[in-house]
Amino acid sequence: MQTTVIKPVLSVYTGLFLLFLYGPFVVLGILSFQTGPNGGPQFPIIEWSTYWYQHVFGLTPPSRIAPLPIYEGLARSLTLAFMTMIVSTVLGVMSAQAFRTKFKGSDAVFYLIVLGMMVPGVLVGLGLALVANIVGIDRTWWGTAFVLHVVYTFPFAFLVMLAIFNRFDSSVEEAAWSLGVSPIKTFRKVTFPLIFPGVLSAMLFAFTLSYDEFSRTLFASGRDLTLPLAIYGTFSIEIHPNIFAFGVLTTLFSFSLLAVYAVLMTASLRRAKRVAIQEDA
Amino acid sequence: MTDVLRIEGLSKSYSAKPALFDVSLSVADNEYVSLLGPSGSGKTVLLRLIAGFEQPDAGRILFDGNDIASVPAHERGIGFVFQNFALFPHLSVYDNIAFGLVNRERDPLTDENVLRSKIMTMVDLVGLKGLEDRGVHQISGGQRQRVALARTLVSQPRIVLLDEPLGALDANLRTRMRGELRRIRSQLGVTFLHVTGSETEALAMGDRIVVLDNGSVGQIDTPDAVYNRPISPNVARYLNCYNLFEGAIDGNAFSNGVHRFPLKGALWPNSVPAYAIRQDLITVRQSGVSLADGEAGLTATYLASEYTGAAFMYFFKAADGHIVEVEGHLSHRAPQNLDANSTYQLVWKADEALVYG
Amino acid sequence: MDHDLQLLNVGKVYDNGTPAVIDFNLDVKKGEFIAFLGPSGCGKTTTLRMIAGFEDITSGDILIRGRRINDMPPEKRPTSMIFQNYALFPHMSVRQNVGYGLDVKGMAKAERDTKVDRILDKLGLLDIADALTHKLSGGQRQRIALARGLVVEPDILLLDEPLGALDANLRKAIQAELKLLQRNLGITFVFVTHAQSEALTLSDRIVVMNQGRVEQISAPAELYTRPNTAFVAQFIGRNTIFDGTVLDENSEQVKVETPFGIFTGTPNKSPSAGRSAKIIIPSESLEIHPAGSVTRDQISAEYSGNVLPGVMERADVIGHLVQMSITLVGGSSVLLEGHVEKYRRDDLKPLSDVLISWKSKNATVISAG
Amino acid sequence: MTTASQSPDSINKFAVTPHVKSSKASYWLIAPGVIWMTLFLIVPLGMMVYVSFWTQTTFKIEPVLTTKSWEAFFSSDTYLSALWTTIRIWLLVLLSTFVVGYPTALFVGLFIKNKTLSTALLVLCVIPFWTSFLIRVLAWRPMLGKEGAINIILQAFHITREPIEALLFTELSVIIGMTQIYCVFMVGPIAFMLGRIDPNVIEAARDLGASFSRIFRTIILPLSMPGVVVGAIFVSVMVLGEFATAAALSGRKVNMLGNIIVTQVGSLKWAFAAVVGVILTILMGLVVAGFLRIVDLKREL
Repeated sequence: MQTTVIKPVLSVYTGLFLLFLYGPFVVLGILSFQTGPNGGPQFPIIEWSTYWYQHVFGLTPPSRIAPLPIYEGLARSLTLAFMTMIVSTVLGVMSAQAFRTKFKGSDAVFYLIVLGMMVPGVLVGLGLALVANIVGIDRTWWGTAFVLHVVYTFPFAFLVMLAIFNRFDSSVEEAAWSLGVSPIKTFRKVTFPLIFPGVLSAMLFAFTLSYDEFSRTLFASGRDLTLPLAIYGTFSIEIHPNIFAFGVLTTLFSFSLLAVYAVLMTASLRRAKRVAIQEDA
Repeated sequence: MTDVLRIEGLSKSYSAKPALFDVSLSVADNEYVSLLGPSGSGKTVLLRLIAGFEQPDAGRILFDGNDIASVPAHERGIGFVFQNFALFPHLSVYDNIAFGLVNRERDPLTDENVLRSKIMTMVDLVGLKGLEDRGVHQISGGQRQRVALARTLVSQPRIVLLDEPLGALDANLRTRMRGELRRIRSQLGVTFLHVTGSETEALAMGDRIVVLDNGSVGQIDTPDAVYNRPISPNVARYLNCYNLFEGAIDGNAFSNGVHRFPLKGALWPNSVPAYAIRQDLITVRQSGVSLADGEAGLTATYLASEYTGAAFMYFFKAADGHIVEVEGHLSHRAPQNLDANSTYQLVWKADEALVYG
Repeated sequence: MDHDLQLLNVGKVYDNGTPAVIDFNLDVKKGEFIAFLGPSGCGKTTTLRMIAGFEDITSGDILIRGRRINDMPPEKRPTSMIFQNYALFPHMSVRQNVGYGLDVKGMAKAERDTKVDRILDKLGLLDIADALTHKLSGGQRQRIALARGLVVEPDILLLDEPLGALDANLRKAIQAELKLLQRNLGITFVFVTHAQSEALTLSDRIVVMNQGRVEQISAPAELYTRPNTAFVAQFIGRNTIFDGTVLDENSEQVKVETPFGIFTGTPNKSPSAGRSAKIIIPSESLEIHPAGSVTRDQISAEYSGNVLPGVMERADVIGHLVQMSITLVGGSSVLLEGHVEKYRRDDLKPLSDVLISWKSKNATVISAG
Repeated sequence: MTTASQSPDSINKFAVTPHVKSSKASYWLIAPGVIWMTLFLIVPLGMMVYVSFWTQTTFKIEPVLTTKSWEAFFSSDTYLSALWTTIRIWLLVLLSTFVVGYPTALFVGLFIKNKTLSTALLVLCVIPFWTSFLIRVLAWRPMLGKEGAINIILQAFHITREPIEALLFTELSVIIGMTQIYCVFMVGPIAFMLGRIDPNVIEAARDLGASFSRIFRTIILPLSMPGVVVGAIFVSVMVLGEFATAAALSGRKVNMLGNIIVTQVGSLKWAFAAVVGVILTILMGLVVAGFLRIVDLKREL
């Protein structure tokens, strides 16, 4: 392989690719420091200021630009994401565990579950809205929207767990049974600790997807907006740099969530390697 | 001796393909039984049925006289040692060994001190002293094998099933572990049922050998008897040390149309007639010398030799196209200088051959 | 050119400074079957990969048929490699796999098909020529890899533990096939293995490696009976080794004083008098004599003083062989192996007193250090 | 010396040791998931099909079956052109995510031998996902606008004299935005498949004399195909159901089927929205089924 030529070319390309991915964010970050309240969401920067950050937190004097309706939305989104994460991870682990034995109709069930991530949000959102209308139940973010979030995230959790179980050597479970340990205790003491990193990933997947979901939520939730819906609402009116400032803040917030995940993951991996570390010490 | 384990008419098939058919055998208390079979003979299936990881289609499994066919695996009280060891990767050596005692359904052990002393005794016995706190990925293959053994033995099962326990070890280690395994077993007085695909391992380790032949029992006997008097051509074939000829009994000789071997001694009843002579019982002579009384033989062309260390192997091509293997051991025979493509006389005592028919 | 492959002072140092191969010299004649034998991490695979061109050479030269190939990329080298995991192309049929190297050369379709069919036939693969490779058994995959490597008619075939992934019974059968194939084709084979029986059985010469260094290059019989180093003696066969000091020497026999007595053996790389030495006795050269049936002096006379008292610890009859473990006075134990016909049942009684002996010609004396 | 018996046993070892727990347990474990998906996925989709045949009045729908809404769809140029726009944008985004993403996947999956580094690069690709999707879309506006970053840079380097106005509020801006947002879904699966290629296989091809371009064509590309297909499914599913990016970056000039649905629901035209929904579902079904014919998703896990 002429790796001497191809590798550098590809590494430069990858650099450009990352620039393409991050370019908009850089611009967004810069413009979030636009002066206010008269500076617009475009170049040039008239004057650097933190006005729009203060605006997000409601620390600026009232002006014609309304504050972003985000605080309640944030609380709702976090709650919703948390509920979704728990339910879809539990469903995902259970279903993947079921798939470890071949059962009749497993192929159909597989595609039924995967369908949940395949069908676009507008479609299920619309469908459930119709059902709710006709049956006569109120659409709420914690009811109709929640079940749709699970429909969306459960397949991801399921696939993650399926991949984990595919690589799982089940003879350790048999070993536990042959030592007189009941199947339920075996699951708790052997299977679960071994699949736990996978469970964490499934949870992260579910949380992130739900937290950012809006096309399903758009139709299925009622009057109370989640965070993405609140942002979507600003699309139709004029955009101000406050939304950029808010973008920067949410990104930072996401990173702190990610950090929590990383810490949990490292801790769980470390527990597995605990003995190794004792050895090194 | 009482039977710990009795198997009667056990059968199992997978999607209409029989893996085991009507297998019956019994294992006595404090006995070491090795189960020899080529790959695909159903030996692992048999072990998994006894352990309760799979359900038989027919037959009974009696453990201490009770039929356990419908008892779930964790209530059987039968130990199992896996080929890949199946250690708990998230636990230390100590915790692996403690796992069963602490977590088992029936009277789990809660007293820390009793637990510790039990485990340390076992750690000593299997030669793992000083490694208790290691992770199971920080020890060698042989040590992992010992952990697997200790984990099973510490809960004192009446019988332990071993599924090719030495298969994952390299050749040198395997020989060493053979001795270890026997020592540990005899010290504890526990019954072993050891599955292996290696005839050497089976012959070296078992008080008795069960030879599995295509899902059925081919022979059950002492290693000596199985080795010297395999009951059927198939069993002889699995021992990997017989030259086998097919043919027919023709008067007082066995003939396959090309070669005739005089018959001496008993005939083993078998549906397919066959003639078997052990590879190490053949001597090589210059051709042209006639056979003495009581000798059988054939002329064959020398092809090649193989040198395997203490033993050596000659390959000849007989007139009927059959490849005849002759084995020698440096301890009692010096290697001969044979010319490739020359003809030699292969000779053996007629009464040392086994004739089936 | 008589030499197919030459390695001249070949060395390899990894980027982090650890040496992988040190000063490797080897001369391979055309049609030879060479095995690199050693424990894992000894540098045998690295050497093979240097010959194939997948690893850079830090020092020295590699020559194929007299041509220096150090800087030649692997696709240009006249070698074919058989990988341990076979490295078959998973998306191609058997025929496409085998034909790949010929396609690359731009060979005409008709000629390619003839060649592919011929090699498939030779290796008994014609029946499955159109199957996808991942559905086939280990033995079949192994032969496909061989066919793929051989069809391009390399000068040298490099094999990286080609039997390692097969189960024991299959390995024995394929081993024989491989040997016959090599004899028929007359191509030089260089073969990496960590299994001594494989190396002894298959090769014309064996290169024993340890920690990046060549310990010994010998034909199998010589390697087995006359080890050059203590490592070889420990790695190959089942040898008893006594440490001692050389008392006197002549070209035929050396006397060595050990804690167990004064023994004689045949010198190999003879150490001079006064130097420390090891005497190596193969397990199958040891004889046992039940104590009481003969006196120590009688045996001593017959075996040039090579006699030791011991206690029979265990005797296992394995088929037609007996393996015995005998405990010596100091508590160390000695392994014996012999054909069952040599012994009477009474000879093998555990815990009986025995004398063990050996002939000087069967023991090897090497310099220790 | 016998010829090697063809013993498939070593492979079948796994087939002989399936998990035997009663499949009754499996049914109990799978039941909640199946019920959930049936109630909240299948029933709503069925309802959508059903409602598409209801009668639409100005602000209501009535369960009187009619094909009026369907006829309206197929006789309206606006709606048919939305269908074509959807298909066109989908194909273009699919192509551009593949073209833009493959080299990166190649670098990360195949050329980076260091596992930590390749993981780090993949994480770097995924990081943008922790910013709200809508904000990511919005971030393209100051990039592409007449006074946006791209035009500023182009002019600063004297590549163009006049600002390019076609960058924002056009179909191009929608495609650029979607490419950036979705190309990671292409990179990930492809890089994963490339990472699974046994390096020995590539060495074997080299050893047989193949050049890099040949190895790429005959080995690497075919072996990464399942990744490409999985990536294509991801991208297709998301692009076909899109409406927010089109709305935000085209100034509502580009209407996809998703946009139509949103508008119709907004004006309470439920039956009509349902018709568009069914059409979108059919389109989606065809696309996904087509991809699944190429690759068995279940096997690639």
